[in-house]
Formats: sequence, structure tokens, C-alpha cells
Amino acid sequence: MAISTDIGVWIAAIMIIAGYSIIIKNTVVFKFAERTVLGLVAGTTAVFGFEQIIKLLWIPLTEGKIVNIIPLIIALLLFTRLSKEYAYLSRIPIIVLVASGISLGITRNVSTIIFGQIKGMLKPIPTGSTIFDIIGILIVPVVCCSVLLFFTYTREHTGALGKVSLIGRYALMFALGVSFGNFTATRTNYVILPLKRILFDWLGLVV
Amino acid sequence: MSNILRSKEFTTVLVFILSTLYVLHYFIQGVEPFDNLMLTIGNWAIISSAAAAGLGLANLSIIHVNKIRKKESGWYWDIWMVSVMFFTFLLGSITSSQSSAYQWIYVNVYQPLGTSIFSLAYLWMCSVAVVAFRVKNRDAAFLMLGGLLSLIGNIPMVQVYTNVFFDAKTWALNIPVRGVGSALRISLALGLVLVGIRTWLGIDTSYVALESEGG
Amino acid sequence: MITIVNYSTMVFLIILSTIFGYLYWLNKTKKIMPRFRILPGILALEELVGRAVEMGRPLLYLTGYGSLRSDQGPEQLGSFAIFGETARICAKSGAEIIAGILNQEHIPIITSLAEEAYRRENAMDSLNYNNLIYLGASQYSSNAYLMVTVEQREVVSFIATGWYGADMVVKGGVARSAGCLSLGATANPDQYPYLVAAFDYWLIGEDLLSAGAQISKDPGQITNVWAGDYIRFLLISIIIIGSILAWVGFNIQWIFNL
Amino acid sequence: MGKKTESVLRLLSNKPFVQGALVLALIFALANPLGLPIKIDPMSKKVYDIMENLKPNSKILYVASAPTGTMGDLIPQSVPLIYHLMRRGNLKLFFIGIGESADHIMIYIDSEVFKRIGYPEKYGLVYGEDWVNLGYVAGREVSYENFANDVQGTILIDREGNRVAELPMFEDVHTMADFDLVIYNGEKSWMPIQYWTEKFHKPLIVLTHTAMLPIDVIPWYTAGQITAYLCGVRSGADYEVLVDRPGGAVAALDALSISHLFLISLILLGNITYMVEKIEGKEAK
Repeated sequence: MAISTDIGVWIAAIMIIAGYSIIIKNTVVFKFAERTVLGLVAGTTAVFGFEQIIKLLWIPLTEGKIVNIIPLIIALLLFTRLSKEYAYLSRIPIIVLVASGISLGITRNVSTIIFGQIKGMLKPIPTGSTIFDIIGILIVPVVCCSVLLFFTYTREHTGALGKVSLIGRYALMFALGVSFGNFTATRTNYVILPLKRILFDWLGLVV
Repeated sequence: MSNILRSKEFTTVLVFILSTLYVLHYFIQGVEPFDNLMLTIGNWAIISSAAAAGLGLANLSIIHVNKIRKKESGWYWDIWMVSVMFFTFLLGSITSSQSSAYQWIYVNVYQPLGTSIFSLAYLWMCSVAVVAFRVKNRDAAFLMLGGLLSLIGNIPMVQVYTNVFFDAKTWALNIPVRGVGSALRISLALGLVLVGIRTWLGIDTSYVALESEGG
Repeated sequence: MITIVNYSTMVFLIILSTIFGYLYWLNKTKKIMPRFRILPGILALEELVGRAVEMGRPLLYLTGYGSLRSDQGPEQLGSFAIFGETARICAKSGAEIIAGILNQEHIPIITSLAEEAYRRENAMDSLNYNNLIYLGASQYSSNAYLMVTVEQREVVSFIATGWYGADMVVKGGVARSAGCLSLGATANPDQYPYLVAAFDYWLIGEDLLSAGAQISKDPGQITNVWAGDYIRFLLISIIIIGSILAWVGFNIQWIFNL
Repeated sequence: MGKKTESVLRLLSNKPFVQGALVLALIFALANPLGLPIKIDPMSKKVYDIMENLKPNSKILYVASAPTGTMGDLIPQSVPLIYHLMRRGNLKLFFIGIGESADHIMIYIDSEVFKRIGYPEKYGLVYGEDWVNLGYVAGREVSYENFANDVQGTILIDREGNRVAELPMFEDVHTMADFDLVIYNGEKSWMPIQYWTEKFHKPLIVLTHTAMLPIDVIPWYTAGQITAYLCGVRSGADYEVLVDRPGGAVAALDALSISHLFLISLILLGNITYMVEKIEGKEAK
């Protein structure tokens, strides 16, 4: 077992231990981790944004694309939010952002998700499928419709609607349980990746 | 001029125009100038989002410099945070995010810290599961039934000896869970379309504070 | 050469807009308003703020980090509606609200909504701008901030609305283990299990999207959600009829591909 | 409530105990692998066969979209798969990153993949002719659409600073139609379907993680919009065996088993204690 001599591996191990120190207790070690990760995230996000502006706005502008003055102004208007008097001008970039988001929501959600999911259900029964398969094919639309009814707002869930949406509720709870358990498998690996860096990269454990 | 810009009408009309252009562009193809216009407007949105990162730097700097000036508790940690933030930003923007120095920080500081804190999600999930998976009522019973089925079904060790749980989990995923998953996505997509339409028509303006009404 | 495409989507949107227009007209002329199914999560806002006032400790509100220009954008609008209402209740009752902003695009929105809430309740001088803090657009920086702040500032009420990822369970678990009363609301289906398991009150998917309608009681928004219910019944009938037709050999999938 | 049941319930809701014990269980499993046999999943074999039967000089668009957090369950499959693509030696590989932390993604291709299996040059691939790292496409949905309609116009400059239009392998690559296969490693697989593969009728292989499989992959796979998929560490271990190069994924399988068994026992203990507590409560009444 040969402990690593690479300064980078040591610093990575210290960061991982600082991150996991919160499991035992909220100490000054985790306070260091919290402040560091907040600074890193804000800094790297700004680098990501800076490079996009250079690539999409500045380089074309310096190469003669004068129309890029408009997005430059729109982007600068965001900073009017820092002054109380001209804060209302920061609304314009927000409008540009919201308009692009909601129109995606209006169009793409219909074609890909609503139609895509329904098309996936309207399938003929494949030839040679067993009784068990057929029951399965029947269950999918029944469960889907009962859960859809569970999300109605302008009707109280009583009477027939109440009973069907109760099936929807239990199917929803069962599905949430399966999804909860299934996420466990994925999230175990979130922990395995840093632990492997400590055991194998840093401590040099050999198995 | 400032009264016009402050008014609700200006906001709702501008959102309406831009959204209409986007929606029309979804239905109309083959019009070269229209495609270029929408490519340009799309880039405005990307640039605005990118510039907002600068606003993030400003927000954090102003708040934490205030705390440092007033020597509020833990002010020295704020000095550390602000310096890490600006050091990373200057290093990345001057030497570019592909430079070896920036990558060194990403691989040896950012990624280990990020993945370890992020992986606490698994540990918290287990803490919550140990409490939540208690059969207190019928809802909790269904929740636990599904949870245990997929937990056992995902154990590689069990799959070596028997595939019963794995097949049961796969059936559950392909049939009931898929029915529920499709319903959740259809329902959510419909909700997003509805929010999009009422925001497009200016009925829902929750993304903006209409000071003009506030007086 | 101009070509019109995506007819199926166009027809769907025309049907939806027609129903919405008819219900809006019905409401305007005949004053018919549907009875909205009460969402417990919305009613809990008063309780959450009341607890903060009673115990003299702050309420921590995280507003979600969906990007406005992606399909998570509309989800964030529901989150902003709930935040505006919560800030207004805090301004009225004098509770201290800490707003954690998890996406830089939201900084102007959250700041303006907080200003409007406090101005509407004539409490501008008690608005603390240092409490409207950007926490970095990442799950781990906001998780780390939450774990430190909940203990350091002894937060007693915790609300997390908007788009979240795997960190939803961390936020609920940390708030619960710190003894907070908590409300979680997200429209990311993968996180529903943790919403149900880790939060005291929760709003799932469309509950979050229709929260704005229930809070504002604006006829336009309520009839919009009302129209959604009719479209839902239409989709259910398409699924049932379409499935039966498919089983007996008539494939109607083509109607979606026009 | 009896003394014993109360202390057990308090222990089970004690965060340091539950979380600390889980981490120790994982460390123990990683340090003492059981080396159990691996049964290859048919889907993993299907992906392997697709890769093995790709025509020479096929243009492969490898899209990395693994956020920093979920890398743990998304990298194990990409390492053996990229090794297989490079080992073939006669394919054109286009690497690109998209998504929230797109800029970090292209760094992990170096730090987590090439560091472990060697750079493409080791397999005789020439940069700019056989493989290229295009860096990231920022801007989410708007730019994904632009990329499909005008690959070179959207990317402009690759990660090494070259003008993309001047690279030899881009001579006949202008739109999504010019690619032969898209491999997508990340969450939200509806995105490549919606903006790329459905519109241009391209085969799509998805590398997802266990949690996203039922909601994010199965609906599109059964609808025929995903050709095949690899899911989580388990498929990663399958693929490592298929390409005859055991590595990180095989080691992680045992840790997965032990941690799951430990969690299930805590849940069952919690339920038993809860039942005993209810019975004691009734008796006390």
C-alpha cells in the first residue's frame, strides 16, 4: 500500500474528507468546504458565462456583426438590478429569457412528451403474447388514466372519480417506492467514486 | 419613457411578440430570413443567461463585503469565499477553461468537493428511507412494497443466484411504473403548456414585479 | 419554399385555446367559476410563516434552479408565484425571510418580487437585501449552504419550490433533522418520492404549476387550469379509445405524426 | 413505549450513525471485493454487437452530458465503450459536451476516461482526421437545434482552438444527417431524440444510470426512439467483461450489493421496531 506523492491527489483527498466531515458533525472543517465550493461554483459559472459571451457576442461583434450591439445592451441591462432607481430595466433581459422558455414549453412538450408518451401506449397486442403479457398491456393505460385523474383540480375527488383516482394514488405511491429504490442503486455510485479516489488513488490500496 | 417601460402593458406585449415569433417558427419552415432572425433572438437569450453569471458575482460580492465590513460572525470565511470566487473567475477567463491550471483546480479541488457533497444525497436518502418506509398507512405500505422490490432487485449479488426479484422489478418498471411515469410526464407537459399559454397571453406575470401597480 | 409542419401540435393547441377562450368568456359573462380543489401545501404557507414569527427565528426559502430559457422555465414561474406570496405574508407578519437564489437568472426576479411584497405591506424598511443571496447554480453549493445555515441561524421553517434534482432529499432530510417545518414543491417527476418521504407538506408536479392560480384567484389563471382539466379528460379518452382500437388492429398513431 | 424500542428508533433516526455506518460498509466492500461471477445482460450484448458491426469510417457522435454529481453512475459504462470504439481503429469519433455543467464534462473525458484507457493516439487515431473533441455546446435547447441544422456554424472552434471547418474529418459533416450513430451519455435522453435523432432518423444508443432507466429511457425504447442502452454500473461491468478489460465497474458491483443489504436491514429493523412499539402501545392501553 503506497500512499500517493502527487500533491493534486492529496488536495483532492482533503477536499473529499472535508465534504464528508458533515456526516459526523457540522464543524469548521465543513464550513471551509461550504465556503470553498460556493466560491468555486460562482467562479466557474462566471467563467462558463464569460466564454459564451466572448464566443457568441464579442468575436462576431469585432468581426463586424454590428447587430450584436443589441444583445450587449440587453445583457448589460441585467446589472441595472443593482441600482434601486433603474431596477425596472432589468425586466427586459428577463422577458427575453422567459419568452424563449415558455415557447419551448408550449411547442416541444406537446409533440415530444404528450404525443410521444401516448404513442408509446397505443400499441397492438403482439402476436404470440401470453395471458401475462396481455394483462400487462391492459394495466399500462388503466394506471396511466387513473393517475391522470388524480391531478384534476376543478373537481373534488369523490364518487366514481374518487375511487378511480384512489387507484391512481396507490399506483403512484407504488411507483414512487420503486423509483426510490431504483435511485438507491445510482446514488450508491455517487459515494463510490470519491471513496475510490481516497482508497485507490490516495492511499494506494491494491485489491 | 420610463413610465412606459415600467408599465405592465410593455412587459406583456414584449413577451407576447417574442413568444409568438418562437411559436410561429416551430410551425413555419423554409423561410431563410425568419430562421436567421430566430437564431439571433435565441442567441440573445443565451447571452442574457451568460451575463447573469456576472450578476451572481456582483450579488455575492456586495453581500459578503457588507458582512466583512460589519465584521459579522465568520467574516474571515467570507474573505476566503470571495477570493476563491474571483481567483477562479480571473484564472478561467484569462487562461481559458481549457488551460491546465484551470483543469488542475477542476480535477483536484472542484470535482472532489462537488462529488463528495453531492453524494451526501445517497446518505440522506438512506436516512429518510429508514424513517419513511414504515407501514403507518396504506400509502406507506405501497411505498415500501415498491421500495423493497426495487432495492432487492438491484442487488448484483442476488442476481447471481436468482433473477426472480430482478424480473419482478423489471416487470414493475415496464408496466405499472411506466404507466405512472407516462401519466406524470403527460400531466406535467400539459401543465407546462398551460403555464406557457397564460404567460404568453400576459395573464400570468409572476416572473416580474409590477411596481407600477405597487405605486 | 415555405412549408407548414407539426399540424398535430397545431390542432392540439387550437383545441386547448378554444376551450380556454370559451371558459374565460363563460367566466366573464356568466360569472361561472369552478371550485378549486384545495392544495394543503398552499394553506401551509400561513402556518410556516406563523411558526417563524412565534419562535422569532428566520424562514429559509430556496427558489429552485430551473433555467428560464429551458423547459424548466415554466416550472420556475410557479415557484416565483409561491415565493411572492410567502414574502408578502412575511412582510405583513414581520417574520424574517432568507431567500436562497439557486440560478443567477433569477436574481432580478427574486429581488423585485421581495421588494414588491414588502412595498405592498408598507414594510420596505424591514426588507434585508443581504438575505436575498445567490447560492451558485449547483446542487452541492446550495446543499452545503443549507447544512451550515440551518444550524447557524436556527431556521425553523423551510420552503423549497421550483426545479430540483437529487438534492431534493438532502434539503428535506436536513430541514427535518434540524426540526424545521418544511414545504417542498417540484415538478421533476424523479424527485417525487423524496418530496413525499422527506417533507411535511408537498406540492407535486401540476400542483406547483397551478399554485399561482390558487394564490392569485385571478379568473384568467383559474380558467386556464380549468381548461387543463378538460384537456386531461380528452387525453384520457384518446388513450382509452386508442388503446382499444390498437388492440383490435386499428393503429391511430398517425394522427400524432401529421 | 418500551426502553429498548425507543432506543432502537432513536438510533435509526440518528444521522451520524446511519450515514457513518453506510460509508464504513462501502469502504469495507471496496477494500474486500467478493469477486462474484457476472451474468451478461442481453441489452449490454446488443450494444456490443452494434459497436462491433459498425461499418468502417462510420461517423459516431459521442455526446457527454453527465453532470458532476451523477458521474459516479455514468462514467463506468463510458470507459469500456470508448475503449471499444477506439480499439476498432477505423471509426470517426466526434466528442461533444452539452448540459448544465457542459464545460466540466469535456474535462472528465480527459481526467476520467482517457487517463484510464489512454489517449486515442495510442490506438493509432489522428486528431482532426479520426477523432475530435468539440468542447461544449452551451445554451441548451436553442443551440441543440442550431447544432443539428448547422454543425460547423454552431461549434466554430473545437476544444484545441482549431477552426472546425478546416479539420479534414469535417469535409462531409454539415448537419446531423451526416452522422451514422449518436451515443448519448447523460440524463434527459428525450433531448437528443427531440432535437436530433427523431428528426434526422438516426440510431441512438443511450448510456444512462439505474435511476433514470424506467422514466427516462424505457418509454422511448419501447416507442422505438432509442435503439439500445447501457444502464449504470451493472452494464458497465458487463461491457468491461465483453471487451475483456475488467476495471472500476466490476469492483463497484460488490460495494453495491453490501450497501443495499445494509440499507434493507435498517428498513426492516425500523418496521419491526415500529410494529413492536404499536403492540406495546396497545398493551399499555
